Parts: sequence; C-alpha cells; structure tokens
Amino acid sequence: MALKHATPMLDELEKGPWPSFVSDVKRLAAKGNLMCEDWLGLMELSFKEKEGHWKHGGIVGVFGYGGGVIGRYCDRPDLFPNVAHFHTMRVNQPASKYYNSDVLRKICDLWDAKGSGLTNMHGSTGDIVLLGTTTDQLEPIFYELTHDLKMDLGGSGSNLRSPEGCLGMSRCEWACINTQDIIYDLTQEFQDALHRPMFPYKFKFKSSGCPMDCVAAIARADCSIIGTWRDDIRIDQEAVKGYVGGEIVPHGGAGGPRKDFDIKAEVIDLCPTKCMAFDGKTLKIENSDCVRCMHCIRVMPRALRPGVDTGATILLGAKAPILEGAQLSSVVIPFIKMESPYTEFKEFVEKLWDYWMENGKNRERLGELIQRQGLRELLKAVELEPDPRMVNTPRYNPYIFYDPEKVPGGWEHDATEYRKRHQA
Amino acid sequence: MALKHATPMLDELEKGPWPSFVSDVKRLAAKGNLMCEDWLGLMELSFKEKEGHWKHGGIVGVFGYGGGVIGRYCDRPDLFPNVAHFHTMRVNQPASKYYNSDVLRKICDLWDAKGSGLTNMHGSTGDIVLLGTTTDQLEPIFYELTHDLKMDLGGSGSNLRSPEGCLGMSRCEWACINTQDIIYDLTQEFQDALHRPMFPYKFKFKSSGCPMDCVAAIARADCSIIGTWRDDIRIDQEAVKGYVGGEIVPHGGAGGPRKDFDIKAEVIDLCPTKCMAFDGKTLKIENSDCVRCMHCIRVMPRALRPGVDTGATILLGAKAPILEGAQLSSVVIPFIKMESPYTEFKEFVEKLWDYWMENGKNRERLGELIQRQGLRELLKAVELEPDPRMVNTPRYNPYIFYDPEKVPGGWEHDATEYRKRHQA
Amino acid sequence: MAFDPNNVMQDRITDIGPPSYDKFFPPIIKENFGKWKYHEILEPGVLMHVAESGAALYSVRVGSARLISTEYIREVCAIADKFCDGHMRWTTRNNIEFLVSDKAKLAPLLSDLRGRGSWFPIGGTGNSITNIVHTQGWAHCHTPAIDASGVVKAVMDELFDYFGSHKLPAQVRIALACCLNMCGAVHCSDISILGVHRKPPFVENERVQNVCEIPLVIAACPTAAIKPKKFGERKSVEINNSRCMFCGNCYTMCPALPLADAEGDGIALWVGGKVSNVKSAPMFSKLAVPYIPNEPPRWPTTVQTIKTIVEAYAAGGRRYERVGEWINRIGWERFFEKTGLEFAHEHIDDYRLAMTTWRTTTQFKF
Amino acid sequence: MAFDPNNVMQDRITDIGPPSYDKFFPPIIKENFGKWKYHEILEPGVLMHVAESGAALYSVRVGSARLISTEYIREVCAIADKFCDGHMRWTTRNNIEFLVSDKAKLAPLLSDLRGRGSWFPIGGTGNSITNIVHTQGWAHCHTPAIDASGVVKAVMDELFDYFGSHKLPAQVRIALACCLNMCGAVHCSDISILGVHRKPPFVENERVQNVCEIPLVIAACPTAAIKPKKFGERKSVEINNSRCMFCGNCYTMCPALPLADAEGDGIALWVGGKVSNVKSAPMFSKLAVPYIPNEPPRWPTTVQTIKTIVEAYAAGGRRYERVGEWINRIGWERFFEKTGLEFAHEHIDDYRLAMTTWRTTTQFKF
Ligand code: SRM
Ligand code: SRM
Ligand code: SRM
Ligand code: SRM
Ligand code: SF4
Ligand code: SF4
Ligand code: SF4
Ligand code: SF4
Ligand code: SF4
Ligand code: SF4
Ligand code: SF4
Ligand code: SF4
Repeated sequence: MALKHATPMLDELEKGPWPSFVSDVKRLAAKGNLMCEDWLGLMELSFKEKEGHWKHGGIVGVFGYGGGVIGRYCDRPDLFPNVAHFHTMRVNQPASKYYNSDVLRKICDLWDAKGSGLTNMHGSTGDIVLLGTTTDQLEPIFYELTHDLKMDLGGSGSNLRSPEGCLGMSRCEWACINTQDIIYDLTQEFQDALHRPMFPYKFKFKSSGCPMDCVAAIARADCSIIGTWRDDIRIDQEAVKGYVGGEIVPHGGAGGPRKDFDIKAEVIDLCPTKCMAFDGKTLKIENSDCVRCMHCIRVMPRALRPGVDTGATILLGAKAPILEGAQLSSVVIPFIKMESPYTEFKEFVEKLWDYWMENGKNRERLGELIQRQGLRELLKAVELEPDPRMVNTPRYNPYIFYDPEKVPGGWEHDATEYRKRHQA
Repeated sequence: MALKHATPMLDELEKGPWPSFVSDVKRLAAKGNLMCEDWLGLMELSFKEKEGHWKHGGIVGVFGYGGGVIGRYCDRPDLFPNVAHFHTMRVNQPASKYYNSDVLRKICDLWDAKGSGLTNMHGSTGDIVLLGTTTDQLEPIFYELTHDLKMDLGGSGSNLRSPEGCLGMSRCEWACINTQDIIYDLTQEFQDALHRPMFPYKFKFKSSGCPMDCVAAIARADCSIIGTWRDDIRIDQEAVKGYVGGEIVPHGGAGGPRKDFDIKAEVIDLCPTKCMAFDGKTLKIENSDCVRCMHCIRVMPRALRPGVDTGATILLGAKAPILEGAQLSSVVIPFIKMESPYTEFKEFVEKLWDYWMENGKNRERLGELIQRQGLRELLKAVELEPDPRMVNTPRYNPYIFYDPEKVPGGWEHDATEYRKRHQA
Repeated sequence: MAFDPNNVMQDRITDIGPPSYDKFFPPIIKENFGKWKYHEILEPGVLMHVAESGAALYSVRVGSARLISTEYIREVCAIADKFCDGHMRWTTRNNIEFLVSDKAKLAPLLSDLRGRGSWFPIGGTGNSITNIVHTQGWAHCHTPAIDASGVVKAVMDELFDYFGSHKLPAQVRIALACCLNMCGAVHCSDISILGVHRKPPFVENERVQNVCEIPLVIAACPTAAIKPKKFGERKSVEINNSRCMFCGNCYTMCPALPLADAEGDGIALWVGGKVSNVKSAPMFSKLAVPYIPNEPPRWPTTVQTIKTIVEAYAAGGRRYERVGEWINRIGWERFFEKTGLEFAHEHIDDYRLAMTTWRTTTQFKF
Repeated sequence: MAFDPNNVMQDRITDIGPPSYDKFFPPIIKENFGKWKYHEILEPGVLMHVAESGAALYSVRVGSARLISTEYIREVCAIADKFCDGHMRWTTRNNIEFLVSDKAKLAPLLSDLRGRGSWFPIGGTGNSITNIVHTQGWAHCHTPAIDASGVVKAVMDELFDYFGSHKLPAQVRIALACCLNMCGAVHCSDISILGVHRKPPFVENERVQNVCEIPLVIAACPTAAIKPKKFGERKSVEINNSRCMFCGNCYTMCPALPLADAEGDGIALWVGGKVSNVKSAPMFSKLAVPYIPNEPPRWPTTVQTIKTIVEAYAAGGRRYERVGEWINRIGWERFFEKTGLEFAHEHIDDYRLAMTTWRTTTQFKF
C-alpha cells in the first residue's frame, strides 16, 4: 500500500544491517495508522529542511497529576493534521524492565487503540515512553493504564522522576544491594513527589548494584545509590589457578574465548592501587588499600567476588550541562547499609529535599545549589560530618571562610584598643 | 653590651642549631647600630602582641624611577624612633647570584653607612633586599650603587620585576638554554619597563634551564621560560652498565651512597609514559613517547643526558592567589629556539604586553586576563595557532562560542522565511 | 467499570506506582535472586549466568532501534513466548534480552532471531559497541539541532561489525543527544554525538510578551546574555550575541526565541568519557570535533569521523583500556595526530573551569 | 664625583641594570660554561660538578637565615676569600654556596665551617629538607598574619637533622608566606606554612575617605564583599562579613581597614605541592590544617605538626616519591589517618573551582 507522503530521504534509512525505525514505522503506517503516516511525512520534511517541526508543549496532563505527559504540537498542522497534537505519555517502568509478553501486548493494544502505536522502549530516564496521542485520549489511557494494566505514569516537570536501577540481584553476581527493591520502594514511598511538582526542578534517583554502575547513576542522578562493600574481596584460590592455567576464560568471555591470560599484565599491574600480589600460587589482596574498583573481579569473576559486608555509597548532584555545566555525582555518604525499609536513607532524603526546597532557586538542580552554597551547607543540612572520602583533594586555595564561632570574639575587633597598640 | 630593649621572647630564638637571625642582628646592634636596636625592640613587641607594627608604604623612591623602593613606616615611632622610617631598597641581583667578596663588601660598606645593615639575601623575586633606611638616604644610596657598584635597583609596583633564572649552564649539565644570558638580556632590554610602571600590574620573567625548574618559574612567573629538547635523550650504554653494576652511585648521590640500585624499579617503572625498556644489557627509550620529565636522567646523570636540539617551552600566567586564585603557568609555545639576541621571543613579548596593556584591568595579572578572556583571545593577540600541547584536555563543556565567520549567514536568521517554514 | 469521560473521578486510581520489579520475573530468577555466582559470555550477545544452586540462565541480547512500534513489540512478544515462556527484559541501553531458562531452547532461539532479517541483531555484550543511547531529535522534541534516530541508524550500520563481536580493547559506549540539554549520559560516553546550534536565537519582539515570562527567560541564560528591552510599547528581550553559546535554554523558556537553522545546526563529537569506576574514575567526554554539518539522511561525515576514531582506538588501545584511558595514556597531541582530526580554538575551554584544563607542565610529546 | 644632595641629576646614572651574570664567575666556570658533564653529591651539602674537560668544581652549600646582617655577609666573604678565591653564590632558596676550584681546599673549608658554631650548617642537597623559602612577616611588612623568620627558625631547628642528611624519600620543599599574597612558591610546596587572618577588617569610617580610593578598595575584594556606604557625610565602605575570607587585599588598598588580630591570626598548613616536572606534573599544595594559633616565640604546635607530617612521609613515602605523590598514592583518607590530623569543613573547597575537587567516584579507601 502506498503511503500518503513520499519519503525518499527516510527510505535511505531502510538500508543497512541495523534495525530500521523507518521500516518499522512504515510497516505500521501501512496498516492504516494515520498518525504514523503523517509522522513519517513530518520527519521527511525535517530531513529535507534540516530543522525540527515540533513546537513547545503547553500544559497538558491527567487530572490531579503535575507530570507524566509531555505536550507536543506540530508546527505544520496544515500538512500533517494527524500529528497536530502528539503528546507523549511516560509510563513508569517496572524497575530494571522485566516484562512478560502478556503485559506488553496489553500495552500495545492500548496504544494501538488510543495512541500513535509508536513508543520508546525506553526513555533515557527509564520510562516506557508512549509517543504521540491527543489531549482527549489522555484520561482514557490513564484509566485503562491504572485499572487494567495496574500501571501508573512516570515523572516529568519539577517532580521526582521515575527512579531506575541496574538489574542487580535479579541476574548479576556482583550486586551488593538490592537495587530493584530500593528503586521500587523509593518510587512507592515518594509517589506524591513523583506526580506533583514540589521541587525547584527535577530530581532523579538511580541505583547501581556495584561500582560498574550499569545504570550510569553517577552521571545522571541527583542522588546516586551505588552498591559496594567494606570487608574483603572473597578469593577462590582454586579458581585463580583455573584462570592462570587457561582453564577458565578470562573476563567472563568479554574479550572472546582466548587462552593467553596473563595475570600479572591483566590484573596485578592494572589494579589502580597496586594492592595485589601473585606469587605463582596464591593471590593476595591488601584490602585496606583496595578502592573497590571491580577490575580484578570482572577479569576473574569465578575467582573473585565482592565482600559480604555490603551497602551503598551515596553520591549527589549529577546532571546535564544546563545551566552551570555538567556534573558527576559527589560522595556524601561513603557507606550506608541499605536494608528494607531503608529508614535511615529515607530520613536522609527528607532532610536533603527540605534543604533543596528551602534554598534552591527556580530551576536550580541540587548539584547547582551545592555548587553555589558549598558542600559545607549541604552537609550541615543533612547532618553529616566532613570526611576526606568526599573529596579527591582538600582545597588548594586559601579562601577559607572560617567559622566566626571558633574565633575568640568572632568577627569583632576592639577598634579602640587596636589603635592604642597601633598608631594610624 | 646591654641593648636598649629587652627581648626575652626573641632570645628564645637564639637557641637551636639553625642560624639565628636574632643572634645575628643583636651582634650588629651591639656594635652600636641604632636601627637594629629599635628593630629588635619592635620585633619583640610584635612577638608579645602577636600583631605586626608596620604601616603602609606611601610613595617613596628615587627620582625618575617608579619602583625599586618599598616605603615602610613603623606604627610606634614613639617607642622606636630609629625605625620610624624603614624603607626597603631592592637591588637587582646578577642573574643566579654569583658574587665575589669584593662586591659584597662594598654593598656592606654602603649599607652600614646609609642603612640598617639588615638585608635579605635574597628576596623571593631574586633581588638583593636592603631592609631599612630613611627617605633622605635613598638618593645617596642610589648614587653610590650606580656609580661605585655599577648596580641598579630592581622592580616593584606595576612594573616588570627583576627577572631571575636558575644557575643553568654555569654549573649544571642539564641546562638546555642559557638561562643566565636570557635573564640578563631581557633585564637589559626591558630596563624601562622595570623602572617605570607601565603595566596593569606586576610582571615576572623566570627561566629554568630544564624541566626541573629550579627557579620555580612555572609557579611564580607571568612568563616562564623553561629549557627542553626535541630530539633524543643521549644514552651512554657503558655508563648504564656502570649504574646497573653498582659502580656509579645512582641519583647523583642524592639518596646517599647506596649500592642497591634497581634499574627496573627505579627507572623503567617510574617513567611516567613507560617508554623505556632495559633487557639486561641495553637501555632503550621510545623518544617519541617521552615527555621529557627528566626522571631517568636525574637518576642516572652519567648515563643519560638531554638531547642536543634544545630550546624552551614558554608558559604564561603563574601567580599567587589574589584575586582569582593561584595559577600555574600554561603552555603557549611548546618549543622555541632561544638563541641570542632572542629576537623571536622578544617580538612575542612585545605582542603579549600590548595585549595585556590594552585589555588588562587595573591590578589584573596576565593570568587573570587570560582566564577572563580565554586562551583564544591571547593566542590571537600573539599570533599563535592552537595546539593540543596547550591543554591537558580539550573542553568538556559544550559551551562553545562558535565563530560567526564560519557559519553561513553568521549570527543572522531570516525570520520571515523561518516562520514560513514553521508556524508559530 | 469502563472509563466515563463525563466523570473522570469515578473509580479513579492514582499513585499506584509501577508494577513491582519481580512481577514479571521468570521462575529461575525468582528462585536464584541474589544468589548468582558467576557469568560467562558464551558468544557475542549470549550471556550465561550461573547461580549458586547450579541453575543457569541464558540471556540473548539483541539490538533495537528504541523508537519502535507496537508491531515490533508484538513480534518480540511472539519470540519470547516461543522460547522464553514469554519472558524478556530491556537493558539500560535499550537492547532487548530474551531470557532462556531451558538451555535446549538457546540454539533454536538464536537461529530464529537470525532468520528475521535485520530486526534482531545479536550482540552488544563484552568488548563490543553496544546500542547507542539517544534521544528524540526531530521525532518528538522542540529544541533539537539534529535528528536522533536517523543518525543512530546510520552510525550503527557502519559500526555493525563491532556490535556482534568482541574485538575491541574494551567496551565502547556511544551516546547521542540532539541538544545541549543532553538527555542521556552523553557527557560521560566513550564517544558522544551532540546536536549543536551555532546561531543565537532571534527575538520575535511582537510575541515575547505574550508567550514568555521575561524574568524566567533572563534567568535561563547560563552566560547572562539576555537583558530586558522595550520594543515600542511591548516588553521584550535583547540578546548579546557575542555572549551567546547557543545552548537554546532561553528557547525552552520562550518559543519566541527560535534558534534552529539548517546551516547553523550540526554535530559536535566528543570522546573519552566513561561512567564505570573500573580502574579509572568516571570521566567527562571531551571535544573531538567542534562541528560537522547536518547531513541527512545518512550523515556521512559524522559516520566516517566516528569510524576513524573507533579504528584508531581499536588499533592503539590496550586490553581493558577504555577510549578515555587510551587517550590519557598516549596524550591528546597523539590522539589528534592518530585520528587526523584538527585541533582548533574551539577545543580550548573558555568556560568557568577553563583554567583547570590548561597544560601547566612541560610534559607533553612532540 | 661624590653625590650632591642639591643636584641629584648631576652625573646621574640610570637604567644600567644588574651586573652581567658572568662578572663574578670563578675562572673554572668561565672555562667550562655550558660544558658540564655530570655531578655527584659527595656528602650532604657537598656537590661535585665535572666538566667535559675533566675539570671539577666543588660547591659547599650552607643554610642561612636569609634575614642577615652585613656582619654575617662579611663573615661569608672572609670564608670565601680563604677557600674560594672570594667566590660564592646564593641559591634560589637562599642557601649560600662556596665555590671551590681546588679540591685540596675542600676539607679545610668544611672543617672551618663546622668550627663556626651554628652559623653555617652544611646540607640542603639531595633528599634533604633544604632552606625554607619565606617572606617578611613582622620584620618588614604591613599585612602579615604571622612572623616569618621566627617561625622558620623554630621549624628548621626541629627539622635540622633532615637538612644535613639524605634520608628522605625525595627532596622536601617547605615555604612560608605571612599572608595570602603568598610572596613565594607557597602554593606549590611540599609543605607550606601560611599566615591567615580570621576576622574581617573593621572599617575606620572616619578615615576611609581620606586615605583610600574607594573604587579600588571595592575592586580589590575577590569575593565582592565590599560595598560603598555613606557614614554621615563621609564616604566609606561596608563589608559583608559573611562573604569575607580574610585575604587582606582590601587592607593593602586601604589602611583604614585593619584586620590583624592577636587571637584571630594564625597559621594554616598545606601539603603536597611541587614545582618540578619530574615524574608528575607541578601540583598545588592542599590544605592540611586550617588553623593553628600564633604561638611566638617558637610556635610549638606548628613545629610539631610539621614534624608529624614529615615523619609520616619519611616512614611511608617510597624512593623518589615527593610528598604529594605519596599522598596521591595512599589517598587523602590515609593521609589524615596516618598523620592524625582532623578533616573538617574547611578542607572542603568552596571557592570558584570547588566542584573539580569533589570525589566523583566510588573509589576510596575505608
Ligand atoms: C524523553 C527523554 C529523551 C529520550 O528520548 O529518552 C527526554 C526528553 C526531554 N527532556 Fe530530558 N529527556 C529524557 C531524559 C533526560 C536525561 C537522562 C536521564 O534522566 O537519565 C537527562 C540528563 C540527566 C539530567 O537530568 O540532568 C535529561 C536532561 C534534560 C534537561 C537538562 C537538565 C539539566 O539540568 O541540565 C532538560 C532541560 C529542561 O529541563 O528544561 C530536558 C528537557 C527535556 C524535554 C522535556 C524538552 C524540554 O526542554 O522541555 C524533552 C522532551 C522531549 C519530547 O518531546 O519527548 N532534559 N533528560 C528522556 C525522558 C524519558 C523518560 O522519562 O524515560
Ligand atoms: C620582599 C618580598 C618578600 C620577601 O620577603 O622576599 C615581597 C614583599 C611584598 N610583596 Fe610580594 N614580595 C616578594 C615576592 C613575591 C612573590 C615571589 C616571586 O616574585 O617569585 C610573589 C608570588 C608570585 C607572584 O608574583 O604572584 C609575590 C606576591 C605578592 C602579591 C600577590 C600578587 C598576586 O597577583 O596575587 C602581593 C599583593 C600586591 O601586589 O598588592 C605582593 C605584595 C607585596 C608587598 C609589596 C606588600 C603589599 O601588599 O604592598 C610586600 C612588601 C613587603 C615589604 O615591606 O618588604 N606580593 N611577591 C619579595 C620581593 C623581593 C624581591 O624583589 O626579590
Ligand atoms: C544489562 C546491563 C544492566 C541492565 O540493568 O540493563 C549490564 C549488564 C552487565 N554489565 Fe554493565 N550492563 C549494562 C550497562 C552498563 C553501563 C551503562 C551504560 O552503558 O549506559 C555501564 C557503564 C558504562 C561506562 O562506563 O561508560 C556498564 C559497565 C560495565 C562494566 C565496566 C566496563 C569498563 O571497562 O569500564 C562491566 C565489566 C566488564 O564488562 O568488564 C560491566 C559488566 C556487566 C555484566 C557482566 C555484569 C554481570 O555480571 O552480569 C553484565 C553483562 C555485561 C555485558 O553485556 O557484557 N558493565 N554496564 C546493561 C546492558 C547495556 C547494554 O544493553 O549494552
Ligand atoms: C642550586 C639550585 C639552583 C640555583 O639556581 O640556585 C639547584 C641545583 C640543583 N638542582 Fe634543583 N636546585 C635548586 C632549586 C630547585 C627548585 C626550586 C625550589 O625549591 O624553590 C626545584 C623545584 C622544587 C619543587 O619541585 O618543588 C628543584 C628541583 C630539582 C629536582 C627535582 C626533584 C624532584 O624530585 O622533584 C632535581 C633532580 C633531583 O634532585 O633529583 C634537581 C636537581 C638539581 C641539581 C642536581 C642539578 C645539577 O645537575 O646540578 C643541582 C643540585 C641539587 C641538589 O641540591 O641536590 N632540582 N631545584 C637550587 C638550590 C636550592 C637550595 O638551596 O636548596
Ligand atoms: S552495576 Fe554491578 S550489580 Fe548492577 S548489573 Fe552492573 S555489574 Fe551487576
Ligand atoms: S577491586 Fe580494584 S583496587 Fe581492589 S584489588 Fe581489585 S583491582 Fe585492585
Ligand atoms: S633547572 Fe635544570 S638546568 Fe637549571 S639548575 Fe635545575 S636542573 Fe640545572
Ligand atoms: S625523561 Fe621521563 S618520560 Fe622521558 S624517558 Fe625519561 S623518565 Fe621517561
Ligand atoms: S537532548 Fe534536547 S532536543 Fe533531544 S530530547 Fe533532550 S531536550 Fe529534546
Ligand atoms: S541560547 Fe543559551 S546562551 Fe544563547 S541567549 Fe539563549 S540561553 Fe543564552
Ligand atoms: S606574604 Fe604578605 S605579609 Fe608576607 S611579605 Fe608578602 S605581602 Fe607581606
Ligand atoms: S579581607 Fe579580602 S575578602 Fe575580606 S573584605 Fe577584604 S578584600 Fe574582601
């Protein structure tokens, strides 16, 4: 069936071995999906003109929620009336995105009926992104979502955003914390913040089960919860021998099925703190020098495992560049036990948000507030003591704001006495 | 002979094995030097009160010069009349401070007669610092200095400051440039800038003969001239064997007369770029990877020497913290030949100063101007092309000020055409 | 009860949050949760995780366009039903993983997937180039300087061989964002593709007062380039073009300040970022190429430049060495040499922390 | 012609600059200039430099107080005359070097020096603690928060053993500056002693207008803490105390803003800086101890704290490892542990580049 709009440029993207979104959307359009047809036409126009054709959102949403829907209108409704309105709905994913075909088919049914049939699996934050519907469909979709799918919308705007974690204990031997439960629990606990704007700006939680950080929490989450341990790396010396003897493939096969493993070059010498030694028989780790970088563990997963006294490092403030430049998260709690119901952590979060809500300017991310006011103010607000683990290096400028409380007489001088000692 | 003021606190500093300035000054005071007597009394008072007793300078100097003298008045002339005026004269040192007893005795004679007899050998910038005289003595001292000693004042104020270098070729086998001649030549060439304020703020040249930087140029000079080479490190394989065989003391004896030299642990493994190899017989260096850090050379000075195609790296902008924070100098010319009369370098300096004088604010150091306007402006002004050697890393923020000249249409949009393509 | 448009509050359910994470787990995961012992990548795209119990789970990872239709999802479901009792998941980088509990179904699944044309490329594990994390582009956003899905498709086509193999020194993570908002980990990727504008916004003075909150617009500008200005009787704003670095943040606040432009917009490439804490600490990506024109439909210059970078890395990187670690070892001067890329003024930082990036040592390579 | 106070322009000589660098060279240096081949430190304080010609120069380095009298210089001259044909030099760190061309005079010189009490300690070479670069303090400056020479004397007395020996892992460079102007390489020293104020200046409103240029005062403040303010009829300034970080720059511009205070002032200690490009790049010194009270005449707390740091380094540093390299290897958490120093709010940077110092990785030691 010929589609409504010719798409000679897009068609170029049907070539090549990688899955083609163009072929995919055309397939759906060919089934009579009018939104897909016009969306293809609009994309073709953008490709031709090298400019996008979507306008700002405007406030659309479902009743009682201040987030979860991104309004979107096309700037050429004259040419593409079926995508004149093309709002996105963010559906909060189950933590780390396990599905069965049953629930996914239900989503498809819903979206074929009431939306464009286009999705992102998944959005960068983690949501199931349903791309393109009209304002009048929002409430019906929401109803079906909550009633039939038992699902809810995700975050947008100055809300808590849908938290996400790595798959953690569900399939990974390195998970030091139950990322999935943490994410689920926080999401449930803070439903109100997720649906109703109460913050100066957006706020994101992400949790990775270990320092590999497979959900990129340290780069993308205002609050990054990263699993770690504080006892010793567990060593299976027999398995070490297996690796050294070429019986076990190194690096879990990530470098292919090779047999030339060199424990010195690949492990001992690459340990960032050089705290390992191998005498040909026994592998030794000076654990007090280990920074838990996971390198040795990932190279010899059958021989080495994280310790058993596990918990998380909490880091704050990651964000994209706007306004004050991109930030990675910074350590504020070197170690915290993370066990359900996460009471200590939640108390920390409440203090953190209070501080941010009280001091943050409009559209000021937590990381920017910390930048502006200094880590000291944050630590005071959340009642944490300074720790060298919070910095790569202590300050190197002498611009110290000494606390007047520690100075005899505080900020005051006795001017008269001074001038008795010193003639002007 | 009892001195005028009791100095019980200062007297504590006569104890201990390090030379005591107190004993030294007392010795001179005891010979009837009144300024020394009162200076000791004033110091004692400062020790007692834990506050200094000198006031700001006021403008004092010798006729026709705008620098070289630091005015200083005591804030207790009632108690210490002989140091009521106590100005410093900065005498420009011969580059790297070689003297003979003849000239030093002349300086002593002059200073005993017309000043306090106290000196700093030397000031942090490099000058001979004559500490403490009165306003009426300034001209007579200057006269004697120029006529009898053939010496001149050094810099102060918004002037070029007395340049200084390491001892370079006079006694060091590693000098890649003639630091002493460079410093002498620049000092002579720019006498006017040294004596007459023409800059927004102070300006310092320092030159080290090699990357050891024994004059700390990279930390303290607005313009740091540091010797280097761009060919290969010279290797004497026989001497390498001498070191390995324990016949030559490693590190030039800097670690004591030890015999346990381990070329692998001490040289090969510590080379920052790991570009060295030793097979038990021959030492090899992959010179294209060498960053000329001098480590291997300093450990085996009889085996290794810098190359012979020598010149300098020019770095700009070092300074102390006030206002915008301390800076180290940054590379702007990775390599320049430095041969008398240094024409190319001097042309660079003229362009540099023009740029700074035109754009620098009052009391803005060169490094701060570069910070404020960006390296790009500086490079344009001094007509240098960007080079990756100027940065440790390219930018990581996306805040790029694209040059409008490279954009079709520059900064302009065709608003009407835009709105034809995009409905508002 | 069905939805009643006239009574949206009836039976309303809110704040239930997402389904619990374990709701859709296959039984093997339920049973071995938190008790995995080790894993092995059997071949590119095929992971085996072994539990302390001895149970083994096989995950087959396939690439996906991320921008996918319900048609596509239904196909995925059908495959999952056939081989995985309906179980599957998506990864944090938008790949799909078919979760096989029964080893006997592994080989049939692989051959089934291979039989479905290019829809389900197998790979993305280990030392590969996995899926490109990306954003909306012209598909759905209002601020993009480039398309997202189109660029990703073109790049992945070219790098396809690296997706299904383990031949790189380490994993290479590519990300794309269509504007400086960087909806992804673009600022910390081995290779980042970033949409950039190069013309300051123009001010539609007639509209500003109607559609924008002027104080918010002014506050939105990172470089304080925007000032209030009267335009006749109307309130508007003025932009100091020479302070503008084209971030588009003001446009997000105010539709009357468009900045998109066919010739102005394009792509900047960044390299050497990472997220993991393995060996070295997380790092930002740094500028490699300041500007490449927008070249739809297949962005050939961008694609070739990325290829060049990947191949220089593949040739020069040492085992376990991420792109950024490779560059740190050889030095940026060598990176530009080996890739043939030009080093220009744009590479030298001139924003707030610029001085921390300058070379304050004589250590460098000629 | 003698100086005529009534006619200062008579015979005036200006702009002759310093004597040429080679004017006072001993003959052996003139002959072998630029032709030195290698050196060896024969014992602490005694350098031998051998030229390509085979000629050898012996330099004997002695410590000096830097603040020295003409008496002392005359004694130095006498020694130089006796053993060095009158030749000597000063180093860039204020040590004196006696230049011996005739090896036979070396031993007599050393024993002569040792016979002169504590005036001429021999050492400062190699892996020692050489002379402390320092500034004026209460001896001559108007902004100091501490004395200079007194502190230096007390510290060197305590570290004396390290001056005349080579027993440290590498050289240790100590510097002192009496205020934040840092007249020295204090910002890049292994150990730095810095005079700090802790009270904001007080404003002598009566005087400001007479003795200060108000715009210059305002511009002088790095943190923009100073604003103009009327005091009755008089122009003056106001200081926002909570923005003040006590740098004293305003006081330098304006004597009517004193900030020195016996109880407010004191010492901050910094560690881990370096200047040389050997192995690692030059580094800034970082805060170790935010404040130690001023304790004249012998500053015992400062002295003991420095001793503690030096001994921790001496015990833990590896050969060739500078203090900063040692700390980078073991980590700051261990530095504070091993020295027993307290880590406090002041250690966490909160100035302009602060965020570049935070720990953005999970890598640290428990
Ligand atoms: C849909 C999504 C991109 C995608 O294709 O996946 C997205 C799309 C938008 N983002 Fe984003 N962001 C998305 C994840 C992110 C992420 C990644 C993450 O969450 O891990 C980031 C970087 C991390 C961070 O939060 O800093 C991100 C940083 C931004 C920013 C810059 C924020 C900053 O502080 O610098 C903006 C600008 C803004 O808020 O005005 C923004 C704004 C937007 C807006 C709402 C455009 C705007 O300016 O109003 C985009 C709507 C596009 C549309 O029409 O669909 N988006 N945005 C992602 C959300 C899907 C989901 O819910 O799963
Ligand atoms: C005498 C000397 C210290 C010493 O005991 O050796 C000195 C003493 C003063 N310096 Fe300095 N500086 C001296 C070398 C330095 C150095 C080191 C160097 O030149 O290598 C520096 C750090 C490098 C630099 O230039 O940044 C230095 C950075 C400063 C600063 C901060 C400048 C900045 O940009 O941050 C000031 C403040 C000012 O200029 O107002 C300053 C100001 C002063 C003043 C003039 C005080 C003032 O604020 O007006 C001091 C006069 C003291 C006196 O009464 O004798 N002095 N000053 C040094 C000059 C002697 C000589 O000529 O040899
Ligand atoms: C499935 C997934 C987690 C999830 O919740 O979905 C995952 C799963 C695993 N990761 Fe990951 N990582 C996943 C995203 C990430 C990310 C996040 C990202 O790319 O956005 C990172 C950080 C990337 C970065 O540093 O820029 C990440 C950095 C690692 C590393 C560190 C590698 C390194 O050299 O830095 C390892 C260890 C290794 O592979 O050597 C690792 C190892 C693993 C292991 C081996 C863990 C395990 O024992 O099962 C898993 C299989 C790896 C493989 O594919 O070869 N995973 N991993 C994600 C798959 C993404 C994909 O589809 O390609
Ligand atoms: C005499 C002097 C130069 C001058 O023009 O006066 C000098 C002379 C030598 N230096 Fe230096 N350096 C001198 C100040 C410096 C400085 C500047 C400073 O301290 O302010 C530095 C940079 C300090 C820093 O990095 O913080 C300096 C860093 C070096 C190094 C690098 C050591 C390192 O581990 O970083 C070497 C090589 C070595 O010793 O291994 C070196 C090596 C040398 C050699 C061996 C060069 C040679 O072949 O003759 C000389 C004898 C060294 C010795 O004393 O053991 N010189 N040297 C200075 C003596 C100062 C003093 O009295 O103690
Ligand atoms: S972050 Fe760690 S625990 Fe989570 S999936 Fe990655 S490797 Fe496993
Ligand atoms: S986890 Fe990292 S730091 Fe610790 S022993 Fe292994 S390689 Fe070394
Ligand atoms: S800087 Fe180099 S050339 Fe100069 S004295 Fe030091 S080691 Fe010798
Ligand atoms: S000078 Fe430094 S970088 Fe060059 S070979 Fe020697 S140790 Fe290596
Ligand atoms: S990166 Fe920019 S253009 Fe792309 S989706 Fe995010 S906000 Fe929109
Ligand atoms: S595009 Fe960005 S920098 Fe330019 S005016 Fe708008 S907000 Fe400011
Ligand atoms: S450091 Fe400060 S107090 Fe000391 S001499 Fe320099 S300007 Fe004066
Ligand atoms: S002391 Fe420094 S920070 Fe404080 S007011 Fe004066 S100039 Fe400003």
